[in-house]
Amino acid sequence: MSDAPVIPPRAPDYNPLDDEAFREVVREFLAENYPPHLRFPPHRLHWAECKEWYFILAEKGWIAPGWPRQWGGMGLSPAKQIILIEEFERFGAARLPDHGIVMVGPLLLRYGTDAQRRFFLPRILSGEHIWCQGYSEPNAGSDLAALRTEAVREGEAWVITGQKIWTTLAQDANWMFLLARTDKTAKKQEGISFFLVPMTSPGIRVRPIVNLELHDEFCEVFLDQVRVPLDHLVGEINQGWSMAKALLGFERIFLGSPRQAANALARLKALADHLGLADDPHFQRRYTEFRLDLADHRALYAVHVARLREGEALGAEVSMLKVHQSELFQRITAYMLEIAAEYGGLLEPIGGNRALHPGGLFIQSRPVSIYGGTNEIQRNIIAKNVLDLPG
Amino acid sequence: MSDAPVIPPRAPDYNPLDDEAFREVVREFLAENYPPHLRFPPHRLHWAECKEWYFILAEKGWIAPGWPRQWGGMGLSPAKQIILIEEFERFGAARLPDHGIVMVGPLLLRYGTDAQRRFFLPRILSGEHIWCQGYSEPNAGSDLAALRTEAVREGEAWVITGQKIWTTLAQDANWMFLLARTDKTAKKQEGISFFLVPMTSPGIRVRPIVNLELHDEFCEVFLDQVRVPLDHLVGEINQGWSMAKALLGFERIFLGSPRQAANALARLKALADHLGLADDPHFQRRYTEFRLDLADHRALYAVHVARLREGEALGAEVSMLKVHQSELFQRITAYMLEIAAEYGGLLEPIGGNRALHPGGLFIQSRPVSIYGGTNEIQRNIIAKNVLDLPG
Amino acid sequence: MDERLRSEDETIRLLRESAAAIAPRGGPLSRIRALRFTLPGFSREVWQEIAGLGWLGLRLSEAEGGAGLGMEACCALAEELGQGLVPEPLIPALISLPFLPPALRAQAVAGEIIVLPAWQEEPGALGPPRPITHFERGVLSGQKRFVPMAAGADYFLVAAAEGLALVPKDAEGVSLVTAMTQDGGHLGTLSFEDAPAEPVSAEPLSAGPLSAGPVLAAFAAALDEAALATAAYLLGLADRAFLLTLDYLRTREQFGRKIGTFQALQHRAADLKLALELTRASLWQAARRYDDPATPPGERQRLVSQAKARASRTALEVTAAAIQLHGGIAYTDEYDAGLFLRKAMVITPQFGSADWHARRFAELSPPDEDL
Amino acid sequence: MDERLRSEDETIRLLRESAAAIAPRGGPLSRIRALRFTLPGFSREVWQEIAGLGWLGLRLSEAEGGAGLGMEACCALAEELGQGLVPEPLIPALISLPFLPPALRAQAVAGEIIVLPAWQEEPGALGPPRPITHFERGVLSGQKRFVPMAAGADYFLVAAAEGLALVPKDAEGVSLVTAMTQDGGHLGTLSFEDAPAEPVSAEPLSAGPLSAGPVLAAFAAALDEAALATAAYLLGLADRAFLLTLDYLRTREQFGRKIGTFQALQHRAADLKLALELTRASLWQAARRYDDPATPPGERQRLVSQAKARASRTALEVTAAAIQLHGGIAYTDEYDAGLFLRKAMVITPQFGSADWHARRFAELSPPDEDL
Repeated sequence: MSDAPVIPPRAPDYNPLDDEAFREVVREFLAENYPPHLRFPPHRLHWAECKEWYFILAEKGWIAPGWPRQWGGMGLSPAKQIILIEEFERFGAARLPDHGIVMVGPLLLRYGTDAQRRFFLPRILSGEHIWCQGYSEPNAGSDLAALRTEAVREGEAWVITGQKIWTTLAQDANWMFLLARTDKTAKKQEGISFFLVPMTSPGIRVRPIVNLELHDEFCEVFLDQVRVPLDHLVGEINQGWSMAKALLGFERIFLGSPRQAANALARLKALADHLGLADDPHFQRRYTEFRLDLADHRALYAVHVARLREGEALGAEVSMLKVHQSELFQRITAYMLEIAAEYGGLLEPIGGNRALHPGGLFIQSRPVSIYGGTNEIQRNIIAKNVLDLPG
Repeated sequence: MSDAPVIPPRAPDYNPLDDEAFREVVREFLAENYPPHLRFPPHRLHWAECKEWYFILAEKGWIAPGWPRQWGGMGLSPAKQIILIEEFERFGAARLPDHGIVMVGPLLLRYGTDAQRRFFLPRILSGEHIWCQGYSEPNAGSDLAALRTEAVREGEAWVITGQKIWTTLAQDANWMFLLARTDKTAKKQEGISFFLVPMTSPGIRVRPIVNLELHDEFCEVFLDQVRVPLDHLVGEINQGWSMAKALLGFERIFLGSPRQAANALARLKALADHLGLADDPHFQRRYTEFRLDLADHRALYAVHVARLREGEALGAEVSMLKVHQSELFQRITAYMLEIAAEYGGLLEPIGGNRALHPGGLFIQSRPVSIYGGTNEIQRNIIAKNVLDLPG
Repeated sequence: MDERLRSEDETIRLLRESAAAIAPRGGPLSRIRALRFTLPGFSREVWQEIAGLGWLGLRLSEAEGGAGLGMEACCALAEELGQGLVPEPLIPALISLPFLPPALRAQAVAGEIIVLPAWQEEPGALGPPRPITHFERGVLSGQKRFVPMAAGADYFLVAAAEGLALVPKDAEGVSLVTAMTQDGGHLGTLSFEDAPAEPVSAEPLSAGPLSAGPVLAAFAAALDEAALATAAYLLGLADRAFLLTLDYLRTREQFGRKIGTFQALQHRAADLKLALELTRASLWQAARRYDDPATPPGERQRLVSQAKARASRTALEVTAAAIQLHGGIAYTDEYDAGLFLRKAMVITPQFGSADWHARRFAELSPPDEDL
Repeated sequence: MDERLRSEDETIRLLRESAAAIAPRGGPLSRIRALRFTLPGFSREVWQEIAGLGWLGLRLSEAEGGAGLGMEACCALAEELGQGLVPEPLIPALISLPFLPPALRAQAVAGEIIVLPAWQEEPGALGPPRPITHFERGVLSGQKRFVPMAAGADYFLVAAAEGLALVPKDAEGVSLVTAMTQDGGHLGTLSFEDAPAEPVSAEPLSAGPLSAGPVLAAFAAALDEAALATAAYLLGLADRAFLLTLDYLRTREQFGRKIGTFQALQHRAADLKLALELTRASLWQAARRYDDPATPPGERQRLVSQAKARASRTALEVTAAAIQLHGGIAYTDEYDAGLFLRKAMVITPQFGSADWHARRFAELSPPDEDL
């Protein structure tokens, strides 16, 4: 691939800036451009709610921080990307429907044809194509080897039938990338291929699932004889699993970011202030223990971020960050519920103050030990891949 | 077996007494007869240290509470036996080398020949024979199916070769009952038989093991071509495993007795008093939590004791009592260590006061989650036999 | 629960059986779902059935038109209601009944009117001993909070500093604001501005601690009974959430095996079972000894606090673990596991939080542990 | 530990390598066993070796005859000593050195004499700020407690209310009582009855808090450095207890399988690994920032407390779990796992218990968590 831009970058190259200067650029940009009513949203936002922010980023050329500049991205180094994400999180910027940016872009850049890249990448950048991800299935939650969705070749088309679940915001997407079995005789992770499927295809049905936060963030997607042309397969046939694994990028570290726990701890303090408990010796003790846990988590997180900055790849140790952060988050919210008493059962924040919502935060903290691989699976990974215990 | 006494009982039949009256009889007897210097011994006592107490009980006819009266026992109902044991524990009476009483007696009464009973039982009652138990082996800790000690028939003798471990006070015993493999082709628990072996036999070597309490409570016993006559096999050949299992009596409930945890909690309070912490709000909180745990443990223990009194058999639920009591005991001693600071590292009690010995108690509490089947194994049992989860 | 049933008497067995009319063991939860996030959040028809089954008179003496049953019976019933997540406010309603004038009581026992107690001012506390709501010269002023299912009441029995007063919901000077709860029910905040109310007994109600005087002492005991019944309700709901989880562990497959074969999940399940059995033992010990007339009042309170502290913790622990052990599916609102967690979040703090009861348990316990 | 080594500089790498002379990685513990329950419980020959390796001058400036290394180096060394359970009292000895008169210091750095600090009066506290031991008119009176390996010292550096004083062990009026510790070492209680002693510097030592005045401030900092080095020692010992356990899990068979295949044990091991990695991150963060001259003193103390609180807890957690994961064998004194647990029991509270450091961490932290 030559360096001549196929899609000209809209943003300057920030890599030469020093880290603090870049941080400042990001902060200023957010302060000046981020829609104030979207800060710290209590739920994942629908496309209709957040598209204005998507278009602002697209216009600025900041929508694809990790893509190469010749494909319209910012071409940021991992170190700079981490700074960008940290500042977005700290500011409370909403997470966008970013599967096109984070998954499809890198997939096509690495494994796609030039035609696929030229067709899809500009449409992701512009927000014309909004993507959702079809990996999980009802009987293959953490166990992708049990994937049952099938793609059968019929002449010049692949015909896909199956069912996907936990598809984030599928109701807002117009494209889906999915894994489907193309060789039923192959074992386990082999015989799986990668497809790009328009959500408007006949045979696709989307059913939103209301979650425990009473929000329709996830969907089931039913595929009944959905036909896609041959060029909607990405990369080699039967290589879908290895491609999917290779796409697990450094972003995984954010599953272990201290942000959720830090946020919860600040809210615990606010709750204790509200309840008049802040000087209670027992509260102080528990609060101190949580602070120590968070401070040490930050130190461990910093070790891994420093390695990433030095260009090292993330290993299985990242599972430790995820386990600790999710369980710390849950321990904090469980303690909030304990001190909140009747307030903990309320559906809405106390007195309408969004920072005082122990019950809501408790519920929000439940799935963090499930998604992205349950903590049981993370511990299996640590035992086998970090500790080298027998399988 | 007729009811005519083979060995006349020395003690009256206490079963007609009501429970409280019997409790009073036991208390009085202990107060008047128990050697004061043996109360609440810090370690399991050697035969030389505790035999005077054995002989007092033997003289009184109280040495075998569970044996039938016609064989010189007290013939106590399980309900009365529980009272007896509770009062002995409360008083701080030392545990005797009681394997002859608790294991060999019931074994022979149930599976032995009349000749075996007539030979061995009087000698157990008198303290002439002191027994130790040969179940565990170095590679069959919690997994008796992996038993390797072998008994081979050679003419009129069984020849036994192998190694036993965790044999309590083998150095004090003159007889050992053991399990040995008599059919190597049989699977797992089959092909194991029960033998009675004089410790004076040629080929037996005993090696005491110093434990973490720096006490030689356990031994390894090496058996090299040890010959015993054919009539030293008990019951049917190859039925040793089922006999051993059948001998697991109601005494198992005492693994879940609240006594250790209650004792530790009283010592925690004494330690806090000594350290001037008793009014510290954080101490009070932790102390209250332990008291709640102990109070609920007592309630659960009482449910099981009540079932035993009503003549029900103990099921796998008894594992729950063991898990909870042992971990509560350990949590209490860990907290003692936390508040004791430097005192927790001392080898001897603080100021020579045996009630103030956080480090010693911490060490003592370590093996309670290991012996009698590790807590991991207890949880397996609960999962499979109580909860009926798949294997 | 079978072991438990064996030792219960026939009356309690029949009572448990009768509960199946409203909350059949393991039955569908569609009625519960349909009532969520509505007002008043429960059904007056079901309330009539409850009355018809005689449950409202459960604790009243036969002279008062009741069945004169003890706390063992009351807890058995509450446990059944808990496993069915029944939203009808039976536990609070039982508090009020002994304090009503006979005519009103008859109506209430017949299910024609609903009288709920409004006693609480602080979160988590089974008090306060000195309410700041006042009842003077026949009018109420002040505020009562956290009244469960308040929108469904016809009258409130209000615990004021000067004693108990009865006030119709629609009386002048009474206003009710409701806040939805995570389980789909609600809590009410009642404000009184010179609201005309009736004293509930001829006994002169002097200012002072809530537990002074026989009427107020009886009211304090009624709160304790509600706390104990709430512990039973929590045990029932936690038990069922656990059974749901066990079923899932026995049937769900991942990685080519039933997930119930994974040792880490087995051990987690074993720990939850232990928590449930401790709760059960604690609860029935409290109920039995509560019913024993020889048990002194302080000891009753201590046992109630012991059981309620345990049940509150177990209910949250078990229902939260149920979500984790299920994985993703339990994070959908359409799967039932979430109903149990959300109910536990709401019921757990009611009639004294775990912390409050732990503190009272400590205060009522002898200073040293018996060695 | 490999990842860690990569980012360490050459000096530290060499220092770690030199530690193998005394405490080879994973080497036999027979020397350690032989010294247990003896007095003074360590070897003067090894002390000479330690001196020969230059470790006693590690933290002294080059002007003072030292190597001028920072806390990163000191912690790396302490970690190596911890994995080898080395009983020689290097960490306390390092505290004293900067305060000795030049001639005595030279002897001490050469390993000819051993000077241990006697600063403690209360268990668990890295204080007290106002000792009740007094140094007036050239004589010491009072008592100092918990002096590790005191029987092996030639001199004590005593922290009195009026300042620091130096006293020979065999001086008139000095008496030492030792108590054996679980690891086979001992703690000393020093009593002073008008014992003649030397002031340690020309700086006038006014009565007042220990941290007043430059000498006493330096002494307080030295205690903090000892606390941090102790955290490193604890990390080293916990790490090795964990490696011992992993080896056992990988090789021991039960029920026809390697026990390391049991998921419950795997998950327990994963949790211990996490605790160790949190400790490591916390420790090295503190050491690096301690060495950064831009770090304010309060922040240094906060980081030391954070690391020491974590290391103390992790060391006990990991060594106790090592016993459980091994099962019966680890309950024998002849198996090494117990050595690590017993050492952790003794070292964990030294230079401030986990509780004490957690409290100081809280006091030195900004009031609110940053959102």
